[in-house]
Amino acid sequence: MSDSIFDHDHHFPAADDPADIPAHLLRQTPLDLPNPAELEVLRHYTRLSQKNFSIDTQFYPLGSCTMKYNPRIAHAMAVLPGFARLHPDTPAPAMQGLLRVLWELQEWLAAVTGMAAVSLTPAAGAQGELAGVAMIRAYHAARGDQGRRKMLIPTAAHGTNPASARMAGFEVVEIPSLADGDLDMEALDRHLGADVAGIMLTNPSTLGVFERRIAEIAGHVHAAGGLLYYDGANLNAILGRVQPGRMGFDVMHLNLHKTFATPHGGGGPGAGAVAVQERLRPFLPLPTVTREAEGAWRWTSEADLPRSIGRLSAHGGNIGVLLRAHAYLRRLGRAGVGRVSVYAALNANYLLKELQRVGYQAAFPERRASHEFILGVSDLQQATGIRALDVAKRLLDFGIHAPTIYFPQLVPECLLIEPTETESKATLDRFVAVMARIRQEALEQPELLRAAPHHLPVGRLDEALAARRLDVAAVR
Amino acid sequence: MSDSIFDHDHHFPAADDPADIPAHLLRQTPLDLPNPAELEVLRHYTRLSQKNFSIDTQFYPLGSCTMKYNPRIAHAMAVLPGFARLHPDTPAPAMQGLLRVLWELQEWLAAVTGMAAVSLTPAAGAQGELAGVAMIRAYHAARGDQGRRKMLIPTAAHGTNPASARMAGFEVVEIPSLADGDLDMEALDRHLGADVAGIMLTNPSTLGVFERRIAEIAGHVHAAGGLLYYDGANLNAILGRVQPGRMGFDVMHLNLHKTFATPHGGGGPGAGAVAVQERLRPFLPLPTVTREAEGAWRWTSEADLPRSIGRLSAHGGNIGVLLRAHAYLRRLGRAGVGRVSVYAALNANYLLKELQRVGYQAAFPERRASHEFILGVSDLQQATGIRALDVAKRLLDFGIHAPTIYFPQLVPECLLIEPTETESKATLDRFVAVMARIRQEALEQPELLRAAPHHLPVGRLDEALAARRLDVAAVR
Amino acid sequence: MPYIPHDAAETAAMLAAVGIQRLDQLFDEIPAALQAADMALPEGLSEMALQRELEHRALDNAPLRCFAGAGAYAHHIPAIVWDIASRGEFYSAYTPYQPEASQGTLQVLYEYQSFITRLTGLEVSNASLYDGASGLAEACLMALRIQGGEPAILVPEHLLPSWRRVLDSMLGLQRIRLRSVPYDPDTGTLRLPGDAGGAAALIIPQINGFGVLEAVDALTDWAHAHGLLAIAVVNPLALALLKAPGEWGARGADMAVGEGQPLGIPLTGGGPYFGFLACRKAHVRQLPGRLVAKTVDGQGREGFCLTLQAREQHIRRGKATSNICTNQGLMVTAATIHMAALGGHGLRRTALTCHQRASRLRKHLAALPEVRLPYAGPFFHEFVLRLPRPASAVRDALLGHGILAGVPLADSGLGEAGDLLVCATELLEEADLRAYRDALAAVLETV
Amino acid sequence: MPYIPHDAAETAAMLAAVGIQRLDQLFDEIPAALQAADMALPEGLSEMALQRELEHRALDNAPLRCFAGAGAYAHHIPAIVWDIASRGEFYSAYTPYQPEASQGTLQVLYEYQSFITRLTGLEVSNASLYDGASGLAEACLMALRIQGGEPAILVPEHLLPSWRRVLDSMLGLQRIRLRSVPYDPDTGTLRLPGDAGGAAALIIPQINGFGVLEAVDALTDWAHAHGLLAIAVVNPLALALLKAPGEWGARGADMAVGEGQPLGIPLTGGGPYFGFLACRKAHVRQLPGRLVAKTVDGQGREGFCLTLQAREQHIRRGKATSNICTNQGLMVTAATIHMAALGGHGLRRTALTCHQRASRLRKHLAALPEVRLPYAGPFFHEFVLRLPRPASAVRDALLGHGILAGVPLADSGLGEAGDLLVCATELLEEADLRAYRDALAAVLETV
Ligand SMILES: Cc1ncc(COP(=O)(O)O)c(C=O)c1O
Ligand SMILES: Cc1ncc(COP(=O)(O)O)c(C=O)c1O
Repeated sequence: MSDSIFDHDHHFPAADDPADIPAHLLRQTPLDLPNPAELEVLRHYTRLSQKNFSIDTQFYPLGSCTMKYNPRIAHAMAVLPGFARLHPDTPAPAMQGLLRVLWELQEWLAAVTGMAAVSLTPAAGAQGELAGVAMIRAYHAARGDQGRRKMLIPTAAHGTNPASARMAGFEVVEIPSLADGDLDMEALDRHLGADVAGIMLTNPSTLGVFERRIAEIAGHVHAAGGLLYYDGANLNAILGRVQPGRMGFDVMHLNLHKTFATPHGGGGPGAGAVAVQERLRPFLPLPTVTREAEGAWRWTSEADLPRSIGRLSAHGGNIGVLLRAHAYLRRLGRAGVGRVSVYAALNANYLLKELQRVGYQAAFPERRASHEFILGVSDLQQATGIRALDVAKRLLDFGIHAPTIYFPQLVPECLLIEPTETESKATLDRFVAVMARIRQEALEQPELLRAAPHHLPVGRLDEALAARRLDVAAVR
Repeated sequence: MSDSIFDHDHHFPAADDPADIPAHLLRQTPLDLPNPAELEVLRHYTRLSQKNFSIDTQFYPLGSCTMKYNPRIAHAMAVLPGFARLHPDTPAPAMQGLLRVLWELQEWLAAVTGMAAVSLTPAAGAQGELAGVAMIRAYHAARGDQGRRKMLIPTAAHGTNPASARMAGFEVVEIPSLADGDLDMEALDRHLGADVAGIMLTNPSTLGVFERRIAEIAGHVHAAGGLLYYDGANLNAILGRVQPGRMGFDVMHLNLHKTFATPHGGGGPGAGAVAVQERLRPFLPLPTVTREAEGAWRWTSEADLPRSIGRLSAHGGNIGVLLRAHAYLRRLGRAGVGRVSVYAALNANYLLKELQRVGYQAAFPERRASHEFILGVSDLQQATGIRALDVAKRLLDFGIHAPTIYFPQLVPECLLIEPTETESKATLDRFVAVMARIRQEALEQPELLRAAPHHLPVGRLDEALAARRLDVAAVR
Repeated sequence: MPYIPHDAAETAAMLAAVGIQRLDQLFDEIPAALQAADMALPEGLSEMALQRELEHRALDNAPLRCFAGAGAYAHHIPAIVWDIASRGEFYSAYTPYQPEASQGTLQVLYEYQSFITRLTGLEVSNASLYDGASGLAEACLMALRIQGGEPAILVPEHLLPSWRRVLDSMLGLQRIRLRSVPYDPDTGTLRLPGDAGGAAALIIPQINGFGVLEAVDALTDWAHAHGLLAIAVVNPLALALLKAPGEWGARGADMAVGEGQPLGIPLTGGGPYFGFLACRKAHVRQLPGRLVAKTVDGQGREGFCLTLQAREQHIRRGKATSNICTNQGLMVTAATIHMAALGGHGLRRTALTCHQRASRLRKHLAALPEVRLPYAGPFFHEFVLRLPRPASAVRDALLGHGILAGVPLADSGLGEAGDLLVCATELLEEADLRAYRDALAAVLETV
Repeated sequence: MPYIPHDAAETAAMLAAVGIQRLDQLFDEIPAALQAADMALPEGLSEMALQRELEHRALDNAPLRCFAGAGAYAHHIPAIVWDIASRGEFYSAYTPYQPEASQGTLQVLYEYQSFITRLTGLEVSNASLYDGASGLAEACLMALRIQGGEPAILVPEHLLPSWRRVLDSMLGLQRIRLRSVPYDPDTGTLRLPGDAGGAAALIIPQINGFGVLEAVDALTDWAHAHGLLAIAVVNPLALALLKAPGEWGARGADMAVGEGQPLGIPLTGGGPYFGFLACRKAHVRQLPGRLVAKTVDGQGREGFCLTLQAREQHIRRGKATSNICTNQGLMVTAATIHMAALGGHGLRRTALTCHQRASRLRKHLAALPEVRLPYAGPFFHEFVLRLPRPASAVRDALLGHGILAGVPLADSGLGEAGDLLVCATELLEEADLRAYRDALAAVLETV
């Protein structure tokens, strides 16, 4: 009675081997995959899907992840046969429609970021980061400025930042934040020097507050010969209002699967377009789309950008994701884009106030929340031993996805909450009511929370056992 | 915290009234419909969908309903823009693709039924029945044979049969069945006469057994000047093996939403194509599709079939359903069609034997099951008061849809079980195991069954209260 | 074997359990003479080959800018509508006879009924009929059940001809007399008959077969004054703008019936669509079709179930209010999502846009030489154009310009040879309207 | 307001709760000088207008019969694959960090990992990388972590050029040396170098950039004999037919990596696809990307969760096995459903059909005068055609016949000017193959 199609083992006669391929190159043991009937497949995976939380079914206040509505029209447009059946090696004259869409998206992302040029090729945020810091490296190298081996990164930064810097060959130096959430300028100044290639920042930071001294930071870093990288994961907070280019950033990536409403798909695919100031344009990853004088579009190649950092994928990137982002931007237009950050901020600040009202403690109570904010539940932990994890798991029982927890690591027992602009006041109010109830439960029946979730297909899973047994594939 | 979008009441400014329509013709009170945001709509209805049982998620052994797999490719083909965007008043030269598909379907249904001609226009089985008996009426009338006001119908027949006969202006006379499931020939002969227009039968009958003396019945009815109508709802039992036309039937409908795998859609749409022997061709409902000598296709009209019983819908019928049936038939082809009844019968007979093995009583233990069969649980009722309804409701708790119950009304406390050919042995075995367990529960913990279902979004609903209160629309 | 999961070992095990050796034996009760006919069916296709073939067929239908209406209308359908309606849980479910396992479908139907009552201003809506035309036939039968007496209905001569034919076929079977009420050729609106002639009901089409708006208040009051029921035939989208049948005249129409297709249903060459039928609560027991009601379970939790099933054929058999069983559930699911997705305001904006587009198009076309507008009265999104040549010839010629110009009325016996019923909806942009005008001008010079 | 649910009253109430009057004040901590730039974006479109515009763009891409491969292949994708993968519950879910709320995605990933281990004959598969080419770069980095020592990799000269470029960009950043190993111009297969030169691994592409099959057993044994790891680069569909990397040579390849696109992913102009990477269990701690394991909950019920997360950047930060975070979850979901829908037998039948179609096409084309086949060895579904004119000119000319003829190799620095890499899959029927031949014959006469 299990749900797994591994229970089925149907034996159809296998077709003959081809005579013109030598036997030693052919499969030696029959391919041991199940052979279920179509209805069995459909039923199995449809049922599995119902075991998921998703934006289409639940509220997802998952900080740093911008789980907003993924418009279905964008999906419908991306899967039009005219796009879906296009081979990547189709010559440009036979794919003008797609090239034009990509070119428009480049233009619009440049406008939104206040940057000079865009490459859409990175497959996700992390690959965008890699491309970005690789461009910083190439820039210094092109100027013969060779000793810049260090990349500065705030302690609170997302894990991909240091990992990407390392993959690009940099040493990582961490810079702390102050108690008010702003960067420690003194620590920054201490580290700046001729060996520093640049700094990776996101603003608003992962602490959910705007880095107020960003202009000053930019000044110091530039003065020291470094460049500023903007991690665009938090762009939803300022979309249509503040351009990273105007804040002094030289290069950035955008998470189109966050800010531009393409779906997360249970773990991707994303798209991590990079945008740069003029002086980094020669180093952009390939390909980009360019418009010829005669009004036709084509891919750029090594011949166009000989100093490019090169290619990150065999083709032009996650084009299906880019099509969705294009549709979203085109639908919203200038006015719609401007509304995104306004309502994202309204929802976050409203929620912060309401959650404080029912007893939760803000990490930065004196600060305006950006599109997200941090609560700490150390008070609960002291009172009853209840941890952020327990609150998160209990939320699942009410059909609400857990916020991000234990990130950023600066704030103990933290919940990072991001409602996004696409949620209604009614949904937020329900969330507040549930959170109030959970707080009460935490104080009165802590064991209820510790054993949560209770109403899902499985209870709290033994992750230690998972790592110990390491059953990562069904073996017959 | 309700799931209903009626909770939302958003106030957008309404657009101005048009000046060129007099005020007294315009809406007097604002349209009181909700104005939810797109994500709210998506989430609301997605969640609602998850509260349904369906073929895509559950086994559905629902007798008489042929709940088989609805191939998704058929859906994909029916919604191709080239079909979906076609206006019904498009002239034939601009819709040759569709007309050809419909014409092919007519041909194939004629082949499958052994009939001379087909009209696809009826919207469902019942409308097919109406068309069919109307043709019988028109046939007698055309011959000047005026007194035939009666339609004979077995007591076990589906309710639509007598209802359709009445709507076509006939008096209904019921004919009983014998203890072995066959029709009572003596009763039939008693009623046959100059006032009888015909008889409506399905074979195999709704009792799940084949009417063995069908040739004899046809002989008697025809000898008395009547015609035979075949209710095609049970065609899955004999598809590709026995043609109703060869059994002596003059006219029939097919439930394309049963035998031909188009979906039931939570209550339709269906398609109830009618097929007739040559002598009834002049009376077919309009329109049908005809192929011109030059190989082009067009609709037929009153000019082609002046004695037609007329039109049943403003256009050509449920074309989207017909497209799905066409795709299904084309996919299966001759060999595939033949397999349908074989495996439908295999599944039914296997299930019958297995359920008898675990203690259930067959209504016709001496008979071969067709594609479905009847169990009676009167023994349980006598032992513990448990009724067919309780068994049915308890099945829901195991994620299995209830069989049809209390139909046909001949067999007390009956369950009419139809597994269809698209279910696997594994699914049937699981059903048997669950039925065995339920039988044990019935004997040991009858209250568990009487209170079932326990694991669904709601428990057993108060249907009497529903009829009393009659809350059939949300009132503000 | 497409869609059949059995492998040889399973088949063998199952045969053994049944106690037979060969699959053929499953049919041993069927006389041999009846079996194994050779059927003229083509060979089966793989899914891949099937897709290729049907994509070709779909391409054989010319994509046209659609200015045809006459009961079926090209509208924008938000992407979410069919994305949700096509979910397996809606698409492949059965009629919700087991309410506990069908709360999704049932709540949708309840919401649908609620939306329709609000659009029509009447108290009760059923959960769908096959389509608008057969729905009107059902409404007539319902009126006759309510009224008793002589079986006759007053039918406007300028009801859409395709609907009139359905009334003829369906009501003719029960020997119900359809008395035609003529229209005024100057206005294209209904001319009230002197007397009601003992009929049970008057059909009041708002909008009528010429697209012209009728004086519904006066017509409704006339019907009531003469002891007739008033059956409103309405376009549900137009109801976002026009007076609701429940508000017509002093007492309101008694029933409202119509074609649901404008509410999110693709054209698909003519169906499946769905018919809606709303009435007063007092008449609910004469209503055909399914009806969903809210109730509670043993623990007091709210839920939904089918109700008043004693009206239906599966209980009442020959004495049911109708033979309808399977109806148009999935269409109604889509329509419900469509109405929710547009919202009350969106429906109204759409209706207004249709009206504006049609008004502009009418101006553009009327400015052409030789083109006349026979009816001057107010209209919604459809109007008659009187052309100097047979309308069907002009329509055919415009196909070459990628335009489906409208529906020639005379083909179905209404109006004059040059009369073309033209419709414009929100899908058509100004450029499309101009393209129509230019193409028509060109065609009129040559045809 | 598209996708924003707030009405004016709600906005006002929320502002009041926040304690401000105007929406602008939400940004009062942001220096004014940075705010309110005017951005050069177009006006927004209604969903309807957006659909119309993008449908036009889609039509601006010519529909072509596809004979191009080179790492991206046109295959039939069963209708159920994306019907299920596009369900909101998969489509709009996040990475399954909360396992209890993500059992659907997690079980799918576990099944995916299982399927990939069976295809490759290796013990462990991660849950995806961005694409095949970047996956190969990750595999090289992994090999270097396992091997330590000198950072160098042996790369066949006839690896697909598009993949080689990705290795250059990604590995170049860490100063890893890519030593090219030449191919034999007579056979189009790898020529073993005399020594391993201290490299960590040898890349063995089965199929290589010419579509020719390599002697994988000998190559794998050579690598192992020289202390190198063997990295297999494979087409997952071909693995239904060809020897699994885990069976190569005496000990089997150590890693298998490839482009997952042939498993149910639409071409979409180049992505999103997904990279798969499988390895021995002994190396699992050096594996980049996510990994799902089976475990139990407190009541002993089976469930799935991410495991060994300490390899990943969100725990290990700068010391992670890779910077990868978001990867290609939905593609892997589709691929899993695709593999299940075809089943082991269906995959094998598809692979065989591809091979047969390609073999027939090769015969057809080789029969044309002036057309040569430079490599005679066995192949799967791709082969090189040596034309008497520049391949790109011939390819361009064939566009006019509705045919995408293949991928010219010299454009990317491999082979000769006339070399065209041609592919045939199950989608192409005999008529398509003949159409190609006839069109090529015609083009060769004129170009
Ligand atoms: C702040 C931040 N930076 C970078 C990333 C990395 O983006 P991706 O997951 O697309 O690689 C994320 C995503 O989780 C993030 O939240
Ligand atoms: C035996 C039988 N006849 C007729 C019908 C009526 O078909 P429909 O529901 O399509 O009107 C049914 C369907 O339930 C049936 O089972």
